[in-house]
Amino acid sequence: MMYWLLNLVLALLLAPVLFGVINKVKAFFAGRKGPRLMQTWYDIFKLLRKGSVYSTSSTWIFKFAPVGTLAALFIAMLFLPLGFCSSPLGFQGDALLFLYMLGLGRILTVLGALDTASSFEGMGAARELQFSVVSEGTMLLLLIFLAIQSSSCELNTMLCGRGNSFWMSAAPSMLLSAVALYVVLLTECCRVPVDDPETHLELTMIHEAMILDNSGPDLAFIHYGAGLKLWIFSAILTALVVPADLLSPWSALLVMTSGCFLTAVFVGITESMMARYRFLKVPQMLMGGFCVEFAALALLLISGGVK
Amino acid sequence: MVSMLALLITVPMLTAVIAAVCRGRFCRLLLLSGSILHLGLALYCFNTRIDGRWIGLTSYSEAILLVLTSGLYFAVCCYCCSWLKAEECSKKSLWILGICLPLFLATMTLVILSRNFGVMWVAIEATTLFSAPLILFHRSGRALEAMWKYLLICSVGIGLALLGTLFLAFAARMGGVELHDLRISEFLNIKESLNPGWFKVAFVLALAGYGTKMGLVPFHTWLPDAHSEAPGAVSALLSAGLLNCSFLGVIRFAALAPDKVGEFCTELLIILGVLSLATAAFFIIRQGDFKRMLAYSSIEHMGIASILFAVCGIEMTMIHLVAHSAIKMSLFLLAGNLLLACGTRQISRISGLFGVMPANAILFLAGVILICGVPPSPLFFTELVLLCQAPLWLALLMVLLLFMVFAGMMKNVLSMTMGKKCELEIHAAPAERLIWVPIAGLCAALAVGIVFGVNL
Amino acid sequence: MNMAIDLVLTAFLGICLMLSASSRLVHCIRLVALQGILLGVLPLLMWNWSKACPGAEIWGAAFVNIMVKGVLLPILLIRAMRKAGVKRELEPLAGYSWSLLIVSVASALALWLSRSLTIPGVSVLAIPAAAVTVFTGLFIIVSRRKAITQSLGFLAFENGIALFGAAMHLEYGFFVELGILLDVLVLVFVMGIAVFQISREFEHIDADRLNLLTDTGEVK
Amino acid sequence: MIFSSAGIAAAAGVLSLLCCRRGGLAGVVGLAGTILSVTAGIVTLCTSPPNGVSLLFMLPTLILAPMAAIHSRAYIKGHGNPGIYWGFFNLTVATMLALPLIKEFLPFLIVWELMGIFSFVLVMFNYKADELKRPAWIYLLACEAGGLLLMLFYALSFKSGVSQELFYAIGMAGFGLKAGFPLLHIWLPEAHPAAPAPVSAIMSGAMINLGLMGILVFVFPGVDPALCGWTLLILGCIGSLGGIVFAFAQDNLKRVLAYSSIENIGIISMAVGCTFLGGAFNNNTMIVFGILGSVFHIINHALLKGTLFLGAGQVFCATGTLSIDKMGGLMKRTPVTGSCFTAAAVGLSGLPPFNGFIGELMIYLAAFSGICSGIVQLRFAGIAAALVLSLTGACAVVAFSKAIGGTFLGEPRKITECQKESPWMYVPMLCLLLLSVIAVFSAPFTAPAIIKLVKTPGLDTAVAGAEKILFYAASFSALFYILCTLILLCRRFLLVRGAENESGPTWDCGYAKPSARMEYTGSAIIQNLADLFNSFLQIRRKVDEPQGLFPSKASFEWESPDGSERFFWAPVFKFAAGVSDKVHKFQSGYLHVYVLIMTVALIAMVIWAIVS
Repeated sequence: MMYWLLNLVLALLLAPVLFGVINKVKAFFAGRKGPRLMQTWYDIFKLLRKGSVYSTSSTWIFKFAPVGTLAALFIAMLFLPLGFCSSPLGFQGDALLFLYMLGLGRILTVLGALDTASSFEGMGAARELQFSVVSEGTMLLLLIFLAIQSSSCELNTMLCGRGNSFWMSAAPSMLLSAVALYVVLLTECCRVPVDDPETHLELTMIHEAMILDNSGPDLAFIHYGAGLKLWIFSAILTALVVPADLLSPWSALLVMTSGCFLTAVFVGITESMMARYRFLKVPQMLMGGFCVEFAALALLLISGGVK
Repeated sequence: MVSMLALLITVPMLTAVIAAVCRGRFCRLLLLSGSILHLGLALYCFNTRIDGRWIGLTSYSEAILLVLTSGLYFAVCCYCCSWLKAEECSKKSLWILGICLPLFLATMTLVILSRNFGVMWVAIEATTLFSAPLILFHRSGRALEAMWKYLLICSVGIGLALLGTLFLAFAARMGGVELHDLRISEFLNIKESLNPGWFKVAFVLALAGYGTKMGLVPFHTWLPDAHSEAPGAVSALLSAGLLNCSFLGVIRFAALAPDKVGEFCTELLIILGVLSLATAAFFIIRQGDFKRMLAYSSIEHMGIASILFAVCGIEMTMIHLVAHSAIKMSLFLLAGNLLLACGTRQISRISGLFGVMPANAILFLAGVILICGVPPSPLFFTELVLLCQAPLWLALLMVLLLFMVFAGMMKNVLSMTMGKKCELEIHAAPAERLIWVPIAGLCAALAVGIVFGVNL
Repeated sequence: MNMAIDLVLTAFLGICLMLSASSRLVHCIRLVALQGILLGVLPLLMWNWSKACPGAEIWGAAFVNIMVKGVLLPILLIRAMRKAGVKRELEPLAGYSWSLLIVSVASALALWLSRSLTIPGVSVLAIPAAAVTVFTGLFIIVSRRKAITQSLGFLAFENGIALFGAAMHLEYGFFVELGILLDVLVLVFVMGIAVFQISREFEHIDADRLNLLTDTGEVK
Repeated sequence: MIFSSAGIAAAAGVLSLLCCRRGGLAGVVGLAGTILSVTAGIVTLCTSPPNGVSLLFMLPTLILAPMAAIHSRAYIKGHGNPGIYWGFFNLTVATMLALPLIKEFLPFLIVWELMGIFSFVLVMFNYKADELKRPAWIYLLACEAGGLLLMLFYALSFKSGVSQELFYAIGMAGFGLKAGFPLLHIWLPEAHPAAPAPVSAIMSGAMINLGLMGILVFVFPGVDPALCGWTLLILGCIGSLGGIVFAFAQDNLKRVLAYSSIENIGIISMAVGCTFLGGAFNNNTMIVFGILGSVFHIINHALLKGTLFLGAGQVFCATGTLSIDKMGGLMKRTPVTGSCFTAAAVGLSGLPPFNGFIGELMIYLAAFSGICSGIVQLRFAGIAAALVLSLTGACAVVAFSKAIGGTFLGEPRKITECQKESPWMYVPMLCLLLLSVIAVFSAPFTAPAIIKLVKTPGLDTAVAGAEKILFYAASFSALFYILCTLILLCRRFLLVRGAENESGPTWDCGYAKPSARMEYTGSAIIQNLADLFNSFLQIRRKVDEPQGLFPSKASFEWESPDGSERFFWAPVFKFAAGVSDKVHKFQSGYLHVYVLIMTVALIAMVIWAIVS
């Protein structure tokens, strides 16, 4: 229990740093020095001190959206077996609460974007909604995959309680579901093949477009939320991939954080190697992720790697 | 007691004679008094059971039909009193109405009371003769054409019925029994010894003959024209009264069927019933004229009645006929009101009646819903009992056809009653006063439905 | 005695053939009248005089029959024809040669079919004659254009039915016979009035042009 | 005593019908009647609860009827004759209260068809509009077809030698028509936009469930559970996916809500399907979660859909139109309605803080217990159910964000002036929302009562598990509320020291004067997704591109009519019309043809008589 809390605090602190790592990796590939690791924290503190400008056409939804998204992401964080020790708050069915908390965060961002009556934010919202349909389907298939393996519906047992043998018995399907999860991570956290965070051309933005009009503390909450979301997905990826039953608590903590940073590095590498997909190809990639996960599930069922 | 029954026939004849004499002056008064007298007499001898040589009242169903017809006639006369004030018609047609309506009632009563096949045939032929001039009330070309077709087709049909009666007598002779006059009770007790072959031909001819008057499909062609061209009151009487009497003819013939032939008769009745139900359904779907739609609904219900008679027997048929007559009478009277107000029978040109004449529109919609057999109406229960006892293929087919009829009628009625007011100038005031008799008709039907539903 | 009956029955067959072939209306009316008279006479011929002379009822029925069908109906029809101003049936729907052929084929068929049907006490010609008369009546209604010819066809149809009754020696009571005759009389009377009004309303009495009332959707 | 609530409602209905001349009195009588009947219903339920499933199906009516009554007091001002409205409103409520309590089939069938007729009168209440003819006709046809099929169903029980499947199929079709199963749902998107908002609130909140109740009470007792489970599951999957995909493609706000009712009834039938499958393979957890899922979803759907429809009613009264693309910016003019609508929409798409999630969580757990049970059939059913549920949840998010974004957020598009919202209308919405929040927190306590109601033995261990889960779910929803208030408070007081918030036009990347026409409309939001599903939606587009150098006008219109109606029902009706046109030729008007037909028929009958 104590170790889990430690992991939680660590996650809350290090989440924005992941962006720093990604930017550093991209800079390294581009031969640049790149922004500081803690740049996101500095931005957040700067923004927290600023006043915010609210558009005349926006209502209370615009003000509530960032707050709601942050709260949702924080609650989603509580169920994850951070540091490979099971979270005290986990219960049978918390995987679905996790999935739907992400959904709640998404709808609040979308409504906040639509509230400003600006065409770019509407465009971002429309694209976000389109991708969310397929990515949520893939996430659920992943949960089914884990449920079949661990025959339970609790995130703790699903991710950590599967014992070490699952790599031997179901290696190909594990690999496929890791790839599918990576695709979902790229979509949910709006990384390059789906959406380019650094672009200044509003027409191409998706996530950035939705938060165009936010300012001051709201923008800070949003950035911090984005960091949390990246941390959540990388934590799940590491928990999925690393069989960490035999580790001692301290080494487990180390493995988890390094796993998250490793994912950040991997995201940075993919960003520097790939350009943004054409807008019509993104759904195909998402459908690809969905089919990969479906294949993993089918493989698991047929190959009988089930307890 | 036979004199009481004879009185039932002579009273309307008397009113007809008086009306003829005074050339249509107090025609309304005469009509009303005759109908009240006739209704009183009918109620008085409701439960007398007597079997005279020519006329008599033997079974419960005939008593019901007698009271139904005379109650119907009374309702139509009350309607006529206020309707004739609103309808501007020539003295001559008023005179013809005064004569022919009571005679029409007299002949219908004779049909119900007759205990002799010959007398029944003469009475049915006489109903045709006396109802033909009534169709001519509006003196239009179309009414004339309707009357000519009515006369010719019905007379040919009734001729076949006479041939059927002769064949029946011949079947009795071939069966070894010498009969002098065609008394029904005599035929009933020699029922078994009738020659089956000849009886089948006799039944076929009688079914064709009385089926023409009843509106079974291959012989129905006169019915839509006659019922839509006649004025509201007359078509109500035609549709609600006359069809039941002609159905009585078929019932009396079928009652004679010896068991060897019984199965053939029910099969024939079912086939003709289903045929008329199907044809009426297809004619109602794309119907452009609301009175013809009601006429086809009569054909449909006569089809259902014949299937009911073949499958479930006489009691269900009686309830079906009573309910159908009550609702159809009020529907035709309402249709008369609509025609009086809008001047046209084209469904496409009428719309928005709820706004203009709400009382008539609501009653018309309620009537059509009831005639399509929706629970409060007794037709729902009879159709339900029919579905329970009919074979599977018949039940499936009937449900499909009933749905088609419902779809067709509701589309027409809703397009007339709902929507914005149409460009026709509608003088609704007179029609709105004429709604009391239809209301009584519908309430009577609902009462029958509730009473029958409770004890089902 | 049955030789006379057979003579009457063959006369009926002849009348049917002539009816289907003649175009002049007055001629047709006289033929139908002749049918009526023969019908009146037939029960008397059928009565076996040896046993007893027929009662007043039989005489009365025969007399009324002859008077109504032989005399009264033709008068009514001729008056209606005069009022309607119609002399002859110009171009009927089925053509005279065709109708003659059809009626003769029908009578041949009736005769051939009924030879197996031997009924005691009834001459073999009775049923075919009645059947052919009924068929001719219907055929005239279907194939002729003028309204008056159609009512004539109906009368022939009615005579066919009466012939069947008389030939089979079925008596169904004097009052019923009277009622039937009264009905037919009133019917023809009403048809006469109807024809007169049609001719006044439409200036023609062609039944096939009387087709305003249809369901085929297009409003005439 | 049991039928007292229905009796009072019926009496109130007849009374207000009688005094339809004086509108005001009718309104008072009607409203009082509804509230009285509902209190009587609740009293009878508390004192002597009828056993079995029927108690549950009375609950939505008892909740929605008073709310809709209060709403319609303001809604029907100036629309039509209040006497008729209140009369038939109470009569419909009476039939809906009486239906769950009737046990034998024949009286049930009679009250069932009466309900159809009374609600039909309500659907065609504002009869003045010409375009109302078709929806009213379609609705009446659906009721009548359902009634006829149920008559046949009743008749089949008397016949011997009838195959079990046919008996089962006709019963399912008869009740499915009212419940809105996939192919039989076409009356729903037609009737709801046409009906007054409070009526469509009752119809979709409470009346549709009665269809499902009919199936549970009358059709299923004789059939083996696996077959029932699988049919309901498959129908539920098709219905929910089809319903929600069409929902987000609609432009009319009430059509969106109608299709979302189809989706929700699909989810409920999936839950019931899982229960029966669990029962067939006696997997206790699946049964418990299935029952809880369907019960919670029925109640939650009634609460939330009622709020949404009342909100739509208020929008219609305020702006006079229901087309999402024409409206916009209503949150500023009708704030309370807007917020309630948003909250209910978020809840109905199954997202956590509200009770929608409780129902969906239970169904997910039923599916997952199927997946983890190891029985192959259950596993595939569980995977199918879970996958379809998540896809429908995602699409529901799309549909409702379009509905909220299009109508309430942003700047007003074509409809600029809008009346003030009247308290009569948004007070019921607030009560329903309050009830749904209470439902979240009362779920753990009501769960054992619901399971006891169904009285299947040996479920107590699973019930304890379910209770614990519900307790957790409720606590996390509470946590979400606390966290939000916490963050808001700290943002309000701790962070902002002295920096005040100004307001200005939306920063639209340098556009000087952004106008409302530049805004993303509802149909634009879902245009990408609509293309994704186009092979299923078959959207009908009417485009005239701008021609010439200086194009004078260009227009783009699109609509997505109901798929099953366009490709299945319309051809069937057209074929019937074609056949009837051919049959009409027989009544050609020629007397000769008529007599010829008669003679031919006669000869045929005589020959048949001689031969047979």
